[in-house]
Amino acid sequence: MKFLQNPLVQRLVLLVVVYAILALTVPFFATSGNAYAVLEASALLGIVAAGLAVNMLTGELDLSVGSVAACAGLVAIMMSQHGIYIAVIAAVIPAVLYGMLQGYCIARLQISSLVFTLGTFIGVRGLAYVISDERTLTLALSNLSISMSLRERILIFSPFSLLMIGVLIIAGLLLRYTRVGREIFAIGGARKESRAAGVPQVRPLVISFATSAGLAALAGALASMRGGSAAPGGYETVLLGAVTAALIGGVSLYGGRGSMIGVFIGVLTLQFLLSGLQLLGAPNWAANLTTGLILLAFLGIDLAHGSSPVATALHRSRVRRRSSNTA
Amino acid sequence: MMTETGYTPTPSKSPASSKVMRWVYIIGAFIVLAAIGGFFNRAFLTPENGLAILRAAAMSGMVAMGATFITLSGRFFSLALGQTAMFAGVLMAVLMSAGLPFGIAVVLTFAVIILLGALQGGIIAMGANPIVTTLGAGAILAGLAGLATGGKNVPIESAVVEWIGNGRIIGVPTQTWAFLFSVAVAWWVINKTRLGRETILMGANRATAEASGVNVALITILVFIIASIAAGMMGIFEAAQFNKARVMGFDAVDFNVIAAVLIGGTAIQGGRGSPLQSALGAVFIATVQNYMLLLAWSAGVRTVITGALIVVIVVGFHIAGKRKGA
Amino acid sequence: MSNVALEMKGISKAFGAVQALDNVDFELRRGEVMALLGENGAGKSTLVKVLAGLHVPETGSIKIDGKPFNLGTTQLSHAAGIAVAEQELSVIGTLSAAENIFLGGVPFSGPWTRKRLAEKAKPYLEAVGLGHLDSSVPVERLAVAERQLIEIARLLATNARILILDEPTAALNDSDIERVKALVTKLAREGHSIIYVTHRLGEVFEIADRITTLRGGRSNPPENVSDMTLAKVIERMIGRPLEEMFPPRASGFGEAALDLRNVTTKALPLMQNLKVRAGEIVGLAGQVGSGTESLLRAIAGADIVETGSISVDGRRLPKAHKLSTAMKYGIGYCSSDRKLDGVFADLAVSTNMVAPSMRQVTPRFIVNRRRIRDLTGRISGQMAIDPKRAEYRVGALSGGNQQKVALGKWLGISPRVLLVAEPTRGVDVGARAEIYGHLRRLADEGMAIVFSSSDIDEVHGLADTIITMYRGRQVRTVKPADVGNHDLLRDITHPEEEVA
Amino acid sequence: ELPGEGSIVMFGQSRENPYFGQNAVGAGDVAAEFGWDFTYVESSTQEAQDAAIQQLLATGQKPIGIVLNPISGAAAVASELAITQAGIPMVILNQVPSKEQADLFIAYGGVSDYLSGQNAAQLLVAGAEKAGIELGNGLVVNTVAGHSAAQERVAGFLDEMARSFPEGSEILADVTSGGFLENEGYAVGSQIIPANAGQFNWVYGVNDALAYGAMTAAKENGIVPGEDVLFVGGTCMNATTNAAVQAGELVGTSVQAPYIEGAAAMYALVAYLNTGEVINDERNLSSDAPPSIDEPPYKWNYMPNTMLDGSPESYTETVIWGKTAQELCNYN
Ligand SMILES: Nc1ncnc2c1ncn2[C@@H]1O[C@H](COP(=O)(O)OP(=O)(O)OP(=O)(O)O)[C@@H](O)[C@H]1O
Ligand SMILES: Nc1ncnc2c1ncn2[C@@H]1O[C@H](COP(=O)(O)OP(=O)(O)OP(=O)(O)O)[C@@H](O)[C@H]1O
Ligand SMILES: [Mg+2]
Ligand SMILES: [Mg+2]
Repeated sequence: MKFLQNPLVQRLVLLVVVYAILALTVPFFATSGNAYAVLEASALLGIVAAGLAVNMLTGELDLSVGSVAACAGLVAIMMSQHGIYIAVIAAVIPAVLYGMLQGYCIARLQISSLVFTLGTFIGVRGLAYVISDERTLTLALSNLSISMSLRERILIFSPFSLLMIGVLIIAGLLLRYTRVGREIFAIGGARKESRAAGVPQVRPLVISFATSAGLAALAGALASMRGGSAAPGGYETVLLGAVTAALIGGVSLYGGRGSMIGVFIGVLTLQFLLSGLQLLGAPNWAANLTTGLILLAFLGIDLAHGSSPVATALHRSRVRRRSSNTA
Repeated sequence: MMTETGYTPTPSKSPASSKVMRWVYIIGAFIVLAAIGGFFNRAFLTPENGLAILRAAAMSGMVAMGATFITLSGRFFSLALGQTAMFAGVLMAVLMSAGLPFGIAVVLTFAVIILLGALQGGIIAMGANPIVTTLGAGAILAGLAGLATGGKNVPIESAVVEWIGNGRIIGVPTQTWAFLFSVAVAWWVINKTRLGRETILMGANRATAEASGVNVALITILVFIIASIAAGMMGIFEAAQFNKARVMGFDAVDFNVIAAVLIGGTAIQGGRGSPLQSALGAVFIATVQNYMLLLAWSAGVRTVITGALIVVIVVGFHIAGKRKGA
Repeated sequence: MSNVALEMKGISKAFGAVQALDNVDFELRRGEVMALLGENGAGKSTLVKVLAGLHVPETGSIKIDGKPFNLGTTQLSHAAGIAVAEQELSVIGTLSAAENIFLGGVPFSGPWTRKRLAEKAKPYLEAVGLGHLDSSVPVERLAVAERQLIEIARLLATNARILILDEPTAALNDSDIERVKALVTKLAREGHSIIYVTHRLGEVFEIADRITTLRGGRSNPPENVSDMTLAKVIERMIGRPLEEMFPPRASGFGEAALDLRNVTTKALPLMQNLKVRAGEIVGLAGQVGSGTESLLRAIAGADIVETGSISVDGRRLPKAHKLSTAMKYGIGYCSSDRKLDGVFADLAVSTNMVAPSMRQVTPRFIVNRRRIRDLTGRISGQMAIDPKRAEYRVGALSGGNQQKVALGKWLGISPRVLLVAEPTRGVDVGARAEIYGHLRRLADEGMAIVFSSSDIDEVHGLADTIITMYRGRQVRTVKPADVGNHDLLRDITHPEEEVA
Repeated sequence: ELPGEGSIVMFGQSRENPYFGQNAVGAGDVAAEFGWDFTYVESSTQEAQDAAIQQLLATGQKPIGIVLNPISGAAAVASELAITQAGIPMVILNQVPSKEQADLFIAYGGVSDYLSGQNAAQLLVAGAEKAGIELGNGLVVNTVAGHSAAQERVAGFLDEMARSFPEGSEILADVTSGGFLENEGYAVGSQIIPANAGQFNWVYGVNDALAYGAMTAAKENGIVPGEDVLFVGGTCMNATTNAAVQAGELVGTSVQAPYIEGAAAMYALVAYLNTGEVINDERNLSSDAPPSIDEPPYKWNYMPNTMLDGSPESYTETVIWGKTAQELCNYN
């Protein structure tokens, strides 16, 4: 039973439970078509969450991912006549540079990224409005084949969802088996100690912010081309979704703990729920309610074990009860 | 037995003088802003426009007063304040449309709001992460409000509410008064009461605070109650102005509030800052927005500049705070 | 070729108004252990950080093996063959021992798989006597001493010739200290040049070849250990001879102030009994993990008391009491980790001093400025803290002054019992004597004081009654006059042979 | 040959927005009339809507028809293509698709925002004549940046104003607000109105709520609406705005009812299912009765956008498809 205490296992169990309940209660849920649709719908969130998780592992949080995704989507649509590759590259490269600069500033200033990216979150959103002239841009009809090719069905996968899985695997391997990956864990879990140990402080942060921005841009560019349009106000909710997925997947907000498998589990759990609700035609508030409850349920898991104040208080009252019984 | 040191205090390290400097910076920034503003647009420096700015800052400003307590106490911030505001308005409207008089409806609403704050604070005091908790709580509140109203706006018919929403006292709107009042109360509580002192202690170092006998669980619950009350107040003002409570339109509240708190220079780790600074932060944002609105700049440009200003200001505070000798 | 490995000349470094290093000269020879000594704030760590490339000095030159060198980044310092274990423990808890060794810029190419890491780390771990360790376990699960040794293993992995250890033994047990000392001697014999920073002056005479003392940011020329005595070293450090380290003991005690009967906690499963009278200082001697601090935590309510009873002045504390309850019964507690839960480093001295006395200074919940002023004045006076600094951040004070604030803050609630864990950890020798004096005066005024310490001299010199502890068991209770340091050391390291 | 049973799926925005709530009710009522199941799938972002459509298609469900309200402007092109390729008849409402996209859907049935803007301008001109005011410069209170329907409205409004005032009536400020409701109109109105005081005598809010919010702000600044300055929105919404219209504080309004819009879209779909044909042209639907389902729908079917002069009678006596303006103008 010891393996049940592994947070990853707990999360996997929850995922299976969610799937089972939905499969039994929601018509069409347990079809391969729906599996394809869920994976397809997860692609955007999954790629953004992978980047954000790298960021969270360093103990930071890049609030600007949604704004970056929106800009990237617009750029990709503008460049779509040159073909999908050029469009994606044109969208991703500036984002990576922006992320590197942002990471560099945050590392050198030693400023809280929450504070710093609050400004870029707003500023980059403004940029999206400026470059689009405050209009929704759409793929030329002649280019709609890009959209079709991105969602083409291969078993239960699409090129987009395969890409997400690939991104998660590669990110997971890089984090686990390379120096930079280990540095990312090190500065996230123990910033001060790692500095004293001589772990470079700037490089991992530059990489982490470049990753969060770059992957957000990749996801935004592809999702916009898949959807055939990009709106300057788009992807506003993707930050919250990605953070939620990462948290559900066991990535710590304080850094140093988490895994890409966890992120994948988190993304799927969230998407299963949303997809189930969607199949039922449930209203918006139902999705809100479910997400809220899931988040709180996870807090429950975290509170129950360890040396949290609630565990201490329970222990204390147990001792009191015991001694008043024997007295 | 005391070790002799030939030490003379230098002004740059004195906290009192750095506090003064901070205010000098802030007020200086306002004066520069006002001067530039007035130069390019005469309408900017009129008393009417001053009132308009204060009114524009009032809504998120009053919530920021409550939110400052959370940040000061070291519990970062709440992502449920917008939803709390929305929920308060809806709840009051629903109670009143069920026939309750305004007084009772307001008391009941605040009772529920206080309970909601206490619940969130309680969960966080038990060791839960504040951001995750309030994220979840916000989603649940949005869900409940949707469930209760079916998404419809709920009309309110009451002369009192009408006055609360649209009244003026010596030419100044009620909302602005409420903002000023909450600034005064928040300042007083932080600086003059045990609660305020203990909030700061807890934000500066939770473990030491606990070891010094501060009841951190109680303080956590209280700061979330205070923030919820502030949000509830805003929700009721929002609903009162047009005699209806709505389920939509509160998405930006949390970010506006956080921006006001951080631009004011309150440290995100807690323990350093003040509600007065947050109030100035809110007014500062409103001033910049107002100025750009008057010049009729496009929304995109306005947003870019707002974001850039936030970066510049928080980095400025950060560097100034470090130089002080961290 | 000369045998000077490192030469620093005219190094200065200021932090704002603080001149941390003022025209410092320093020299290190090949294969020697150089002790770097000085009071808290003398500039030792700053000098070390200059060598580590973490601080750039404003003036001065550095030569390594006779050639001028520009430091200033950690990479340059690596390239110069310098490796530093800083004062703060710097292993990363969530990573494995092997990963910790290779993280700080030590070359390791190819994928970081468990097997490859373990293989490459093995020789370094063996060199520090950790060859048996499973190098893939997260180091947060290892003992403090093992983590310290892993830090040194990391230094070795850099292949550096100049090793710098900043207070490597501050948080270690006596037996673990022995391991570190033996390792240092061995490394020097193998040709490493070592700079060794410590406040445990005894160590210096065992392992160091020469001594450099810093005082107020200025350096004294190096001296051979063989020419020095402890008194001389202290004089170099504090600029005057230290007359008395320990204050005179009490002449008599009052009523029993603290009474523990059969107390157990999770960390202390064996029953603990303890009586402390007003005016008495009880010293709990024991190594880290021996239960001395756990006993204090139990009394303070920081750990949950599972069975047994505790009373203060005959009033019995409730079952499983909390910290705040203990405080109401007149118990004040200073843990061994000042920064963690002893002071508010970012708040003013005066704010720190009134923190436990919120009730007194905020009657009817409203802040009373006069009371705050009176109380801070009183505490500053009693603890000899410069009242001019009342509005300074505590973090800007020296270690000794920080400790005085951490202790002094309890005076506001006029405690009957004061519990102090490691009263002088990381505190320099001058400030140490001062703190002993304060504790004795508080006892003379009628307080009952219990302190825990892994420093035997300290317990022997300060306590009226000594209790030695070993693995959660009270070995014996003695008067200092009846025992020598030797007996105490045996008690706390391997008491079995002696005690019947 | 109309199917006797089957299901209609409508994809749209969150029903927490009362406008879309009424869209759903209007469409659902018509579906029920023909005995069909009706499901409303709501999403709050375009990606979520695309995903929902993808899910419907991938799980192999085969509704007899789809009604689509794209989240943002013409943004749903890829989803439209997918639906069309799956062979499910689809009508669009709320956001007029461009002519180039004609192949992606069967028909459009819904508002013409351009027309709404034109109506607002006509109401303004008529109001000015009645009040004896000569229109000068004015302000525009817009909704959130990048909202295409609002951009259409403003375009229609400006074109119509240019026709009435060829020498030009200047727009002093065209500012976006944070939303669609009174509070947001007030938030920007309270800032630009005092700043431009005395220099303008009309304000166009892109809907009645925004116009009403701006009007409230103006009153607080001592401006008498209907005398000093004319306010127009042109989309009746709720009791508050209706009262303002009847009091002359807003110069008239028009009925652009979401309920009718939902119904209009469904009637276009029903007519297509019934006839299997579409007339490739546009038309304005009559306000008297829904279009006949025995004739093929037009490609672009614009719902009635009936102007009300603001008298109480105009509310009770104007009837669109069997519902009074009073009923249709009270959804928010
Ligand atoms: N980063 C810094 N910013 C400001 N002042 C500093 C900084 N680092 C050190 N100082 C100050 O410089 C002086 C020298 O500090 P240093 O840490 O070198 O002393 P030390 O001899 O290592 O003391 P200890 O024995 O307590 O470790 C002290 O007054 C210290 O407070
Ligand atoms: N981190 C720091 N930042 C700024 N100033 C500091 C810092 N640390 C110490 N100082 C200041 O540097 C000066 C020298 O410090 P030092 O540690 O020698 O103090 P001290 O009064 O000699 O205390 P003690 O005798 O207890 O060691 C002190 O005035 C102290 O306030
Ligand atoms: Mg000193
Ligand atoms: Mg040091």
